[in-house]
Amino acid sequence: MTVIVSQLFTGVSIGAVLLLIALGLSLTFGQMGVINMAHGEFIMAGAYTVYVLQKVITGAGWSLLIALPIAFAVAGAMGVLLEFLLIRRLYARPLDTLLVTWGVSLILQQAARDIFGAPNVQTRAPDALTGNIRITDDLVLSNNRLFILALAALAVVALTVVLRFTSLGRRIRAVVQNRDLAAVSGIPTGRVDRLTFFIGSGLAGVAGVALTLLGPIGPTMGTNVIIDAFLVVVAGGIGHLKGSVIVAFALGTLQSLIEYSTTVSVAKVLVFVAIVAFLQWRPQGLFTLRTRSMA
Amino acid sequence: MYSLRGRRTGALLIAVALALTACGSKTGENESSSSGAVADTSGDTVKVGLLNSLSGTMAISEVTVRDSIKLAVEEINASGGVLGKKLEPISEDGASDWPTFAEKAEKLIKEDRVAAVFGCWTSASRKAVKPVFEENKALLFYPVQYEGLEQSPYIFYTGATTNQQIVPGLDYLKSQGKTSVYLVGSDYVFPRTANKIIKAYAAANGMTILGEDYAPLGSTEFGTIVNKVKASKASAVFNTLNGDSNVAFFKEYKSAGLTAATMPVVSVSIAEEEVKSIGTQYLADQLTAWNYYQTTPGAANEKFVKAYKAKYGADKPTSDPMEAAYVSVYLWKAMVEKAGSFEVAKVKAASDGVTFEAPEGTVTIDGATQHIYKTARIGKVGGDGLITEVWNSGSPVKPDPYLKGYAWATGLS
Amino acid sequence: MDGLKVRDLHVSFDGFQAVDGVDLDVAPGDIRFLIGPNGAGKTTLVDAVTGLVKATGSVHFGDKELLGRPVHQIARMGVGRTFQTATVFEELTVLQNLDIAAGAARRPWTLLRRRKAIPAVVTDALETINLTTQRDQLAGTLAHGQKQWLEIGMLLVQDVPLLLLDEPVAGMSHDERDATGALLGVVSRDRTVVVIEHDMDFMRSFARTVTVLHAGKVLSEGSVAQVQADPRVQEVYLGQGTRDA
Amino acid sequence: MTSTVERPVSAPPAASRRRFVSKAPLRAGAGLAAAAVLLFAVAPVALSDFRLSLLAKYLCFAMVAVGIGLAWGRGGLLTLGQGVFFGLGGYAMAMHMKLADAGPGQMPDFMLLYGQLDALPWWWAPFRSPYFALPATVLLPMLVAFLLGSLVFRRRVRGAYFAILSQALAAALAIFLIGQQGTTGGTNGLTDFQGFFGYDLDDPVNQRMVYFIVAGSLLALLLIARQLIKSRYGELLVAVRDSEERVRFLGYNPANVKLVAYVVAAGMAGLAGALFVPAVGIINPALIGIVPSIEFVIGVAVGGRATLLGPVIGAVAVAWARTTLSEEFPAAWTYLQGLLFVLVVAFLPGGLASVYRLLKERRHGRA
Repeated sequence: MTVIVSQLFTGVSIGAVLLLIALGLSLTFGQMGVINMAHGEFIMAGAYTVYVLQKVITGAGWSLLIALPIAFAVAGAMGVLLEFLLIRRLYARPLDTLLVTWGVSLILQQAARDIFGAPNVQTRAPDALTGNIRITDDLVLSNNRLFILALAALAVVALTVVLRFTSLGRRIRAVVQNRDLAAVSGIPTGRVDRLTFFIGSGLAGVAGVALTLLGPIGPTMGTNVIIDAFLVVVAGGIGHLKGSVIVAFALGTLQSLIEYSTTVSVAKVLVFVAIVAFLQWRPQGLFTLRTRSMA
Repeated sequence: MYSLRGRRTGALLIAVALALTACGSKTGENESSSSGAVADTSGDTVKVGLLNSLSGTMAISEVTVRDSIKLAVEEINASGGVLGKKLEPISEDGASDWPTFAEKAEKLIKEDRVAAVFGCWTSASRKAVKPVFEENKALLFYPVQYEGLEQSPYIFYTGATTNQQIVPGLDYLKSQGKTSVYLVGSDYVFPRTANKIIKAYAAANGMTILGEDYAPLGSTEFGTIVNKVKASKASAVFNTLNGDSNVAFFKEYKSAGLTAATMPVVSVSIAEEEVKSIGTQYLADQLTAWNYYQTTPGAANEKFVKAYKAKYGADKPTSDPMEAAYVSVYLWKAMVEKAGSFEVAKVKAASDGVTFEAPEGTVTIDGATQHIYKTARIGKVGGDGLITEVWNSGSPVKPDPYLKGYAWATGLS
Repeated sequence: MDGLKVRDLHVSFDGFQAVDGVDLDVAPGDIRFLIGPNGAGKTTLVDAVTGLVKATGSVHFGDKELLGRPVHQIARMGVGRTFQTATVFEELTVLQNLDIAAGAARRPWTLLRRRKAIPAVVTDALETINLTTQRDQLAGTLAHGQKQWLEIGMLLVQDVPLLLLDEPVAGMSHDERDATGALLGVVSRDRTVVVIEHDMDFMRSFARTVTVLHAGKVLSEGSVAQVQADPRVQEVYLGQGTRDA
Repeated sequence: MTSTVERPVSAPPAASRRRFVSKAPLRAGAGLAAAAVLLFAVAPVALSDFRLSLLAKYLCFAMVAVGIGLAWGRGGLLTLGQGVFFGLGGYAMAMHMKLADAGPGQMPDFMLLYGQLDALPWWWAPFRSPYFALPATVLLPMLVAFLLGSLVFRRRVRGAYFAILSQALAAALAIFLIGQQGTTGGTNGLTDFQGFFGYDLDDPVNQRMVYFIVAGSLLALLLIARQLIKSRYGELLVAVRDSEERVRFLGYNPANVKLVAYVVAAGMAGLAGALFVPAVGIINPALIGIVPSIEFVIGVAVGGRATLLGPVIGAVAVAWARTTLSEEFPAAWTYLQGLLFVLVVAFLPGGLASVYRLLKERRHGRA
């Protein structure tokens, strides 16, 4: 029983990590149909922000908190730059953006290698986040995972508020639903695109800060997580926050439960099979925007 | 249009004809079909090959090995070279890709005509180049601890085989009364083979194995595995994870409330360099099994550490695979000098009993297995990021890649 | 020749009833115009008939039920359509466009060979749509009107008994409109035709019967004169302030 | 969904396009003839044994590229998982060669070492027969592509969805193979082959024979691709790429049209994988995963995705650049690879094949 509870907790927290990574992707994917393969490298940028910051600020707790907004800004700025320099020219060719951003991701990885060195770097987590909350002797909830869960929840809430209740959000949604119509309605789609990219990439930076608590910080850290995040977005449905949230937690739980009873490899393969099966049922993902216009 | 088509058909016909007429020897038909590439030793210099991943995922580890090989080559050149000839290192990038390793090995042997090649890290890259070296009758010096069960006539193994690292690690756990063990490893040859050996050892030594889990290489999600480890209430964990996974594993381990005091982890792939990237916050007091640490006492090591730091930076630690790579160049030099020739057959013949005062202590080549006698050392990670020895085997352990000297190991290979 | 019979057709988008219980009978050989203000559900109706959107109710062409079948099967049952924005294969030549339209029934083996000769229907269609000289030009480089004609030409060679045309003259110059009208005359011989159109002059010249849709429902039906005289139609159009009211 | 439909490459001006279309068959024919001469007459004479075996490896990649050119360049199916089919073909061949090396009734060496199996796994057994293994190298990938393709195309999973799914498939298969170490060799893959249908692979003469087989196969694949592109099917495939819905309204099922291209591309990758094994001497999961699968695509993009010979030239050029540059500047190669992706795809979507055309247009523009 304890085992099932702690596995569920693990599953939910895997889901939270997936969600944190997928949120930004979902936004940019949904907005522009842009598959940003460099998203993983924005995560990496967020993680390195913590590393650099800790050279200046020694207190682990403060440095992590301060890193959150800075990582958001750093990764967001990289996203805007990417949008401005390349993606802007490729909106008509979504598949080509996939390849172009893959190229960008290679360059960013190598740049990280040249700047920070090929080996993983070390960051310090505040003591409060390396401990855990003991429920029973066997059941403990680790603080770093609780923190990430909270962070993911916060990100979802913040993003929902922005999309629902601000004029920027209304514009973003308008552009998602009908770019041409939005443009003729006087919405500066170019600026909206850039802002969307800023927020989406910024969220990757935040995810990067969170990942320093869990895993390695190195040039290839982004590639480890990006495919799973894409699957979340695809299965969740383009441009649907709700879909990403549900699918992320479903996948996380599924993964952790299969993993427990079989092996990590088998779990990965089965999760993939599950997604193909799911897309058979809902080829456009869990939620879809339905319009009458022809493809 | 028609003339073009005609020409094309003609070309195809030629191809078929060539393929049919140019058939070479059948397998087993002609023993001397390949005489092997001969090293070019005609000039003032002799080329040696350095084959390491300088890009890709393995670059993290392999660049340091390349650096220490270069250090050895420079030192040897500064002291007059080998048989009066200076060494000319040719460095190739295996790019963390096994077919590329095979390709570059072939290039070093056939195009550059090097006298010996130093390098490779993963078992997969070694398996990929092994046929190349055997086919061309060229020498490879492999500097990393590995899973044993191999003995190629053209490879010298200067890292530990299982009875010089894993078995001592288990002996140490047993001596500490840690008799229930959980096995965690990356999903590839070394951990799987190591764990096979561990299970055989456990069966014969009254240890129980409470579980065995593998994570794909590069996997960074250890929630489930750590849950399983915790639930098993093992007295120790034997860790054969590699690379990035270690970082995630130890972060998870600590946040689950597991510590070195309650459930120590013995790692066989975490050296000083990895400690640096994981952080002592997570690793303090955990155990490692190697043959060399930066802190290993002795004049030879002091000299090595000092030279390495002088060349590559004071913050660069030295580690076991780096030391084994460094030593491999000196061992080759000693073999060549004993043989009085660069010729592979003669060098091989001269290998048995060649010794070198290495940073890890005296090492001796066992000609029969082409492995070396090494001292086993258990270390503990300190707060300063260095590893200090807590136990050693006293004298160099004879290499036994097939574990023939261990009764419990019969049937393993 | 068969007619089209639509009964109690419903299409909803996330709760919004785009088509809300439409009954429609188009007699064999009729040229029926569908008019109505924007959002009346005209295109959605055509989408439902051709299988592009899910719908409930029934759509019979002759004695065959169309609803629930995939798009390509409905097309093979003899229903052809065009789109508001001309959809031709821009990276293929005019000839290739027509050849593909003529070939849905080709066997796989024929498909895997090159085109040895131009099928007679294609040559005829090229003449009819007046694009013989542009035969080897990529369709993407055609003028707007020419693309519309090419699309109609594709319907011609496809040789379907029921045609659904979505705003075939939208955005055309006066001359182009006349030429399209003439084309339509040719095409509608021996075929049942349904046309969505906003252009009232065009409608007056070609429609035999008219159905007015409003808010997903049939508002009025009959000859051009009948419909024009219908006060409800006038009210809807004036109320909406649409162009040709 | 509008956002998931791939749009064709932006259109160059009318005059040049027309010329391109009408001259294309002749030029492709001449190109094929030139390629044949280069591969069969020039390369074997001009290159050392080592370089020739490298070329054989590049040509295997080029064979994959021919398939990608068909599926992606012509059909708009960005398949980021060709490594899967390459791997299936490679493993099928490698399993046979391992069994042939082991001898009748024996098990492959690595299985004894790592597998601790009592008997050969049942799914290995049929590969002992060359009459099963050889066709399997091509048919097995085609079967997998058929199953996956019929599932996803019928449900209209396309564009980015398809690309990401195909990529995930590559990742999943690689992880799966790694996990089955006892029966697949794990990360090590299958290596250390002695013979190829009885011929000693150590013998340089036999290595040349392998090269000729690879080169001949590549030419054969080019002829197949050419026939497909020139046929009515090829036109239909482009039509599906341009507007899938329109094709559907003409009474075709686009799923079948795409399926053919996908299955053929898979078969080509399978054959490439099968020949890669004797040519290079190894097959392993790292050749299947995400990275190599994307790298297959870069060659195609660089050469010119929509042309017949472009993908071949691109694949060989990129592989060659990789070998040469990584010998000198390993770090620079990663930058260059990234830049190639960015610059070619973003600013030269027609690839190298379009450079000639662009230059000519510019000259015309000036005159």
